[in-house]
Amino acid sequence: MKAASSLLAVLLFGAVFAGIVGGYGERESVSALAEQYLAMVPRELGAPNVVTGILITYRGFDTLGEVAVLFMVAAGVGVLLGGKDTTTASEPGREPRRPSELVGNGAEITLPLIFLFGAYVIKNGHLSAGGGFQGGAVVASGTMLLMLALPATKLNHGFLGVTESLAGVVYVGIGILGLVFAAGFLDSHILPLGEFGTLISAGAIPVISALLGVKVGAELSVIIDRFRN
Amino acid sequence: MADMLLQIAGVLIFFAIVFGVARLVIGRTAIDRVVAIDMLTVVSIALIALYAHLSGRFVYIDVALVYGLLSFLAVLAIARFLEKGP
Amino acid sequence: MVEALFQPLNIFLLGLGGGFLIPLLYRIAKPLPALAFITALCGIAAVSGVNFWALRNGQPAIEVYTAGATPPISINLRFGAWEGFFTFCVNIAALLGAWQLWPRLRDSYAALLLYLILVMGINGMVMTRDLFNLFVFLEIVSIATYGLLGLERGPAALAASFKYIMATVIASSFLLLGSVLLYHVTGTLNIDELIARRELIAGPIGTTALIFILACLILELKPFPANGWGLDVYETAPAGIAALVSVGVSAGVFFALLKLLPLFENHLSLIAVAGGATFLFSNLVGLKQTNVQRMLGYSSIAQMGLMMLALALLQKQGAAASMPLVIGGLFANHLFAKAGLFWLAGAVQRTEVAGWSTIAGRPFVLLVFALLLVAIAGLPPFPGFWAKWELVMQLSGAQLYVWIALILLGSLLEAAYMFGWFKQATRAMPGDLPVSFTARDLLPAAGGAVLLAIGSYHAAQLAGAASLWLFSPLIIGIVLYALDWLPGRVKCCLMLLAVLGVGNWLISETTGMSGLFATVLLGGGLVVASAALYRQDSRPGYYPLMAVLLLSIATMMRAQTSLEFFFSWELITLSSYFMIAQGRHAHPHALPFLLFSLTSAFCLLAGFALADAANGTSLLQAFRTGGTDAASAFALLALGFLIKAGAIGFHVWLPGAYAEADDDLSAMLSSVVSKVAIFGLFMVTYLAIGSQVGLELAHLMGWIGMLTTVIGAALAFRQDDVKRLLAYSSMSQLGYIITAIALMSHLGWVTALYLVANHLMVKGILFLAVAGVILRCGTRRLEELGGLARRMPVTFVVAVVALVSMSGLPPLAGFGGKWLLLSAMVDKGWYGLAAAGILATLIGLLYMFRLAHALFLAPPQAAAVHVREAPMQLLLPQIVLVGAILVLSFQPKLFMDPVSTAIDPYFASTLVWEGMSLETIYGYWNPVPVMAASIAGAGVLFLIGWTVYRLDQGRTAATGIAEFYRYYIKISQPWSAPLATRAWESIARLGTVSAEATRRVYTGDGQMYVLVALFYVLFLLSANFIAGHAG
Amino acid sequence: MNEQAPTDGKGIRGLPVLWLLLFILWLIVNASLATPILITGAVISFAIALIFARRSNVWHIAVTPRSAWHFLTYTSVFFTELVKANLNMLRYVYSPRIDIHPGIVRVRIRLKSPIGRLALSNSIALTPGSLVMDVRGETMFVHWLDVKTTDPDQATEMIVAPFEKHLEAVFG
Amino acid sequence: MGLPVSTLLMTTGFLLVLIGMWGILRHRNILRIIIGFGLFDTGLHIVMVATGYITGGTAPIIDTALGIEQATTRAVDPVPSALVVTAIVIGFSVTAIMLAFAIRIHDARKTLSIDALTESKW
Amino acid sequence: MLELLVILICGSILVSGVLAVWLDNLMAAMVSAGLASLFAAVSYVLLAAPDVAMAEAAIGSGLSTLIFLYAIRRTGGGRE
Amino acid sequence: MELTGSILVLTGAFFLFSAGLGLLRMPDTFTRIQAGTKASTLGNILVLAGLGFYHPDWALKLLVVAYFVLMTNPLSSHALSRAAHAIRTPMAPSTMVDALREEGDRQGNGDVS
Repeated sequence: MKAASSLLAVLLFGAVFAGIVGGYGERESVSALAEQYLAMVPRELGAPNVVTGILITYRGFDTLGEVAVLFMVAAGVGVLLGGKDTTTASEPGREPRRPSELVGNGAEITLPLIFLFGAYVIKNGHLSAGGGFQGGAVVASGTMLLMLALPATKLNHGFLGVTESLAGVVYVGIGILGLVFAAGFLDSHILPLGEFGTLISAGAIPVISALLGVKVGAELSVIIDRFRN
Repeated sequence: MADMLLQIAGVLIFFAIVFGVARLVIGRTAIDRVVAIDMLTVVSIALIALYAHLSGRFVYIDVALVYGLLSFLAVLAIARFLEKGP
Repeated sequence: MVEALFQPLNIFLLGLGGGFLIPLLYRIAKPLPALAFITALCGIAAVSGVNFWALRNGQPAIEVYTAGATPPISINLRFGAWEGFFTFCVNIAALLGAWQLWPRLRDSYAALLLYLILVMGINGMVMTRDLFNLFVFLEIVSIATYGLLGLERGPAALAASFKYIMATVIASSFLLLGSVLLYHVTGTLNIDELIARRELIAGPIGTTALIFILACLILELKPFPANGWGLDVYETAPAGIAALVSVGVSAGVFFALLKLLPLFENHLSLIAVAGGATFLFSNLVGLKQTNVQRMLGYSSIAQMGLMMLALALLQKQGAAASMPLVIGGLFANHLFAKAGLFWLAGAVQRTEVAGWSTIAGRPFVLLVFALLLVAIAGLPPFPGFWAKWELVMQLSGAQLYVWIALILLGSLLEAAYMFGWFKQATRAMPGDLPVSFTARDLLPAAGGAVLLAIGSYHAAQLAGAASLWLFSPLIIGIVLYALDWLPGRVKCCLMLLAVLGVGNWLISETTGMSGLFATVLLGGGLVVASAALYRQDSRPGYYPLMAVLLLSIATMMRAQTSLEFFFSWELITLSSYFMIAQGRHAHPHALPFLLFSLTSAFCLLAGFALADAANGTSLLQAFRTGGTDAASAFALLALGFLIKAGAIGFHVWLPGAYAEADDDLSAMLSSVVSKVAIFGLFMVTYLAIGSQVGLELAHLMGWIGMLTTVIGAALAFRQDDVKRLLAYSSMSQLGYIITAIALMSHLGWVTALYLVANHLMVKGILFLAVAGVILRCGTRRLEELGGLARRMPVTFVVAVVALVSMSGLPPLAGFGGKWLLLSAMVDKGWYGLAAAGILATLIGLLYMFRLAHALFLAPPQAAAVHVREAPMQLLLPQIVLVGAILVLSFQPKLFMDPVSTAIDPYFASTLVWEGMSLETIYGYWNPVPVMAASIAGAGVLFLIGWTVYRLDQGRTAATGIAEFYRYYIKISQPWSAPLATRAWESIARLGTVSAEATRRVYTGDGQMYVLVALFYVLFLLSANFIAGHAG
Repeated sequence: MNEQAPTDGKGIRGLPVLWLLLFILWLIVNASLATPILITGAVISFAIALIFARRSNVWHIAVTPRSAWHFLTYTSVFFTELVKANLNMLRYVYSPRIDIHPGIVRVRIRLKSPIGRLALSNSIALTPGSLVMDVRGETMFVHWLDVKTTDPDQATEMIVAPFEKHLEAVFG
Repeated sequence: MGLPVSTLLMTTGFLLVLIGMWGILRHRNILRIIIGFGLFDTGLHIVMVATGYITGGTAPIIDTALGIEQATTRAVDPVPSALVVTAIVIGFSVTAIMLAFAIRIHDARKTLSIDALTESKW
Repeated sequence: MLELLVILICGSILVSGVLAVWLDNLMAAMVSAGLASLFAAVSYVLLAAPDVAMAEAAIGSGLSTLIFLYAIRRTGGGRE
Repeated sequence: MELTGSILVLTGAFFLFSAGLGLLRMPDTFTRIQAGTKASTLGNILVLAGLGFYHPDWALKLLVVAYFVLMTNPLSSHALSRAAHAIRTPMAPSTMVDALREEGDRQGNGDVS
């Protein structure tokens, strides 16, 4: 009975989606708004990566909200998984197997590279594919490798917490600077646009991107660590 | 000529992925599936690089890097958990 | 600079900045996060408050642009009057909620920041003008909610939270998909632009996308039946968090719906149906709930359904002008009342309704509780009342009668379970563990109540009914409540003075019929109320309520519009309900009283709505000119007043309420309050005068009145309890009055007024006399009393006067009344009615004699041996009333003059007065045949009865009056089964059974809930599809 | 690994190597030599190097000409073996019937430095028919696609020897 | 082969949504339900990205391969991309929260079956 | 050529998706879901959205899989 | 130049193809790991190298990618095979010897779960 109704629901949604696909035709050109973005972001924000330009400036409010979401998840997962009565499911009397020595060594060697790469992705937000979120995720992946391969490592929660807090506050602060010195909240024109396509360009976008990266990296790391313990 | 070779290469990669997916479906053990994933991601890196070439966009290479990094981590993590056993 | 400080954007800066800072501050010093939290939250509230104030004072809506670009390029926010109102309300509620949750929040900085960002997220949902940004804020709100739900670690709470997450994630996924598809179709995400480019949203993608967005919003508002997850969370979450989910999150989502409504022009009916079904069924299922928070959850969901319904229907009618009052009123009402109740539930910490008896005997808690319940039930003076009134008026204007019926039925169900809960709380149970509160615990709930009170005045202003005189009963009530610490008698005197002074001012402008009623009722009310002086105890809350009751009667007489009338009417109902509920054994009877009163009130509401629509104005004067199309309005209004008057079929609430109320209160109810319904009947019969249909309905009403009389008398005859006997007697007497009004002739109305005055005095005397007897003898059973004629001579004398007057024996006032009535009926040709009247007279005589005999003449019983005369405070009012009876009897001119002038405008031509004395009337209308026939008829009937008794019983048993009665009571037993009671009981059972059946849709299975939610989306899609193809 | 030569030390001995490595890598991925990139690269790689050089001794390696030479040799050997291994593998894969006798054998290793052992095992993993299963002290368990001998010494000779002598020179 | 790329991917995305839905509806194990949600999300993201594609479009990143003046004609719509990045992060957040709840539920009841979560009803 | 690749990737996504729902072994199911996400990342590259591809690869398949693994471990290997 | 590149790419693709085939055909998990890892690593490197011929300006970054794969792939295959052995994944019937298992049995410790 339930199986049948589930199947029915899925099939009906299939029909609805089929209707959407049936009505969909691939566009030959982008919408007027997108065209505006494609023209404006490089020219007025000085960022070659239009997606990042939109994400960090024009839809910066979304991004800020998204950072808040991650921040809350870190806190929420902390609320849920923290506390004294947590028990891990590993049965007593059976020590978890030590990770391979080779993997540990491999991790030690790869980790700097990963973090460097994370930094690269973060820094590259306005120039090429990448940005704060992606870079932050890469950084967090590094943390994850650290925890996997070298389980003895303890994350310094205090440090991470302070980092993410500071990054968040500075982010909001830059937003306010935009309000004071430029045309609106999160306006990236508080810094000069610089030469198109170079690292120091596009106003505040690289700064925000870096903050975003640091913050996202710290938050994701905290989340992962909460799950680990 | 070069383009044709590339096309053939593309077809070969296509089949590599098909085989990988087939192994994924056949499975046998969880480890087998993870091996398939490992191989598939490596093939995907090549695929992305190839696509970057085809579309002439350098930026896609970065994706390949992230991709390789992440797949490595994922496989490592899975292996680590698998060996702890259920 | 100051302007910059209160820029609406600062809400987000405070929320996010504060949130981000909290972990940092936590590292620095432990108390700092709390400080930052409080600062930020207060700041948010202040920003929204200041801006809302500025907007109210005519400042234009504030547009906030981000990123230095204009929309649609960048995200923008708007802070207009609506946004200001919603955010301000939510923020204030959030402040109070934080206070309530403080013990939980204090311990964990994570909880602090979740709470803060949640509040910010709700503000964001309200303010943003970007569709995707709306999604982001929705997720912020959802995730903060999930996190806060995680504070509660019990298995049930976790399970419920998981279900909640499953459902809301599905819902928000649809929003995400919908917004992106809409972007694909229209090329913009800005809501204003979307609305402007509405016509682009066509084709399979556009319409489906629109429905997806709508589905998300509706699902987040928890429509029936796809809302099980929400209920589980309400049930298991900590009360403070449940309150936040109920009011905060829903507010955000609701505002999103409001904001996007122009997009859904074609789906308004769908929204209305979803809302209506939710409102009705949630309230139905609410009937069966025993868990307090789950019950509140049902009520919450129902309220959101009502708001959805109202929004859609008003939008559909283009009644934008009513929106602020209806939506704003309903919203504020729901927000503070529901949150307040949740907070109260959190403070009381009794999960089951049955456990709430623990707060019985805590006046302040009960007061807060009662205020919040009154608000939830949509009763005055709270905003919900005004909103519901306006809504019903608008719907009636658009002839959406089914919706009105649905709204009223749902409201009634809601009141039923809400006040059922209150009933538990007023009944102290032995063995209840005392619950300890501090003022701290109660502050949020009390704060909610205070805010509601403030809101009520604003709502009244919006409704155009805010005036000092209308609110004066409440103001006096509040002042007296503030003095409630004084000794009881002082309070009583203060109350009498206040009522005298303010009441005089209130009725000084009334004229005609209302003036007459006002004078009689206020005077009578004061006299009866003064009897309360015999009580020495403090009676907390009683005197303020009494003041409200009496003054509301005065304001009702002064009312010019149906709204004012209805407002006062509801206040009368409420104040009498709360006074009845204070009776020691009254709690089983108070609830039926309230429910019947509310049923009556809702009939009135519907009737007024119809009348207003028919008359085109809400002025009561227009009733006189109402045409034939007002017949249905007349029927509904008459039904409402009949219910309230305890007419046959609806009388089941009456005996319990009258009998179990405090003794002096019974006098008040029977003598004064019951006349309020009579006044209403007078008023609405104006409507019927103009049309033939009306006249036929009036005939029906006459029969109802007479049946009420006969059956009331028969029931009174059977009672062993003196107060119940008097209660049924009241019913019976009111039946005469109803019939008299239904005559719709000059003579009939004179009779009616005459009877009103007579009954007022008579019942006042009798109930007070009985109060004295009960005070001295400590029992109400007839067989335990007796022989009091000697012990309580004054009481005996006044009671006999009253009984004589009531029974219609000459020479006292009752005779004139009855005689007039019979003549008028004969005059009109209603012989059947006249015959029934004769029968009723006989039974009336019998029970009245029984009363007098059992109390005063029968041999003294144990209880009555050493009794003294009743206290002076009780006797004095009775004597005053006796004096009035005598005046009425022997100087009827004093009364008849004004009566005549009051009635002349309506029936000037039907009766010619020659001379002004009663004697002259006797002379003109030859009384001899009529009275002779009636007395002869009664005598014959009595003889038959006596003969039967003698034949069957009298030869074997000792004869005696008591035996005579016992015989007839016994033989009447089998055929006088309490039909009406049974009928109502089965209706109640029908309600609970259907509630039980309906709530089976909530299986508790999270997957099932998701499945239902998905089917709900499919339902919306298919409804849209069908509508699209049909139209 | 472009870096060479073993040393034993503590603290931040590995810092320069790591810093240099990361800096070069940074320049490569950025594909640019602009001043801002140089500066940020220097700073970032220094920061990362500082953190990781301190937390483990993996990077305690020193660069000398000899180790560089051996590294080159090692690389060439490695790539030859890699191609050989793959051809070998192709033989198995495309043979109509896969007739192999896999097994896990024990081999001995002399390398001490973590990075050396890692390089060795990676090399083994990529070369003909062998895959490191586990390392315990001086014993390494190798999965061999086609077991030729079960004697540890012989196996060591066949599997480990080609790389070990170079790696020993490079990493120690 | 006539189908445009984005239509294909959109179909795939929707099918993945349906698969996820099936997983949500049919599995009894909470973790598997969460997997279902993950698939559901991924499917949505694919659909979203697909709506932004234009025939023969290239990434909206200006470099040597895509001149600033070509951007408006050759690049794909950047808006869905921006939205999806946000949506991915949010999807991850939701998954994390759900998993945290799943762990808590397991701690409290020692089972992951959703059948155990039915005590509050009616 | 592009269509072929797209069809391949689409097929892989769907196969992984079906496996994720269908497989009995929780770990394998989870891994398949991660793979679906990984293929989705490839499809984003094909759709010319490298930013999204990066985010999906890093967050969708990497970190999600990891926290899933931790969750499975902490709930006792997914036994019901 | 381009031809060289394309030939390299083709060879790489061929190795990738072989890796896939090996993955399908090999008798047990361990051999599959071997086949998959080795061939795919080389194939990948070759493809990247081939593309480097096409775009010399990309070469360095492609090198990084290739290097990264070269370094990580064996490591992951090692971790996988170790895990596979730890959970006693069945080996092909033709397996000659299992020194690691013997070692584990001899020590009698419970590090195989």
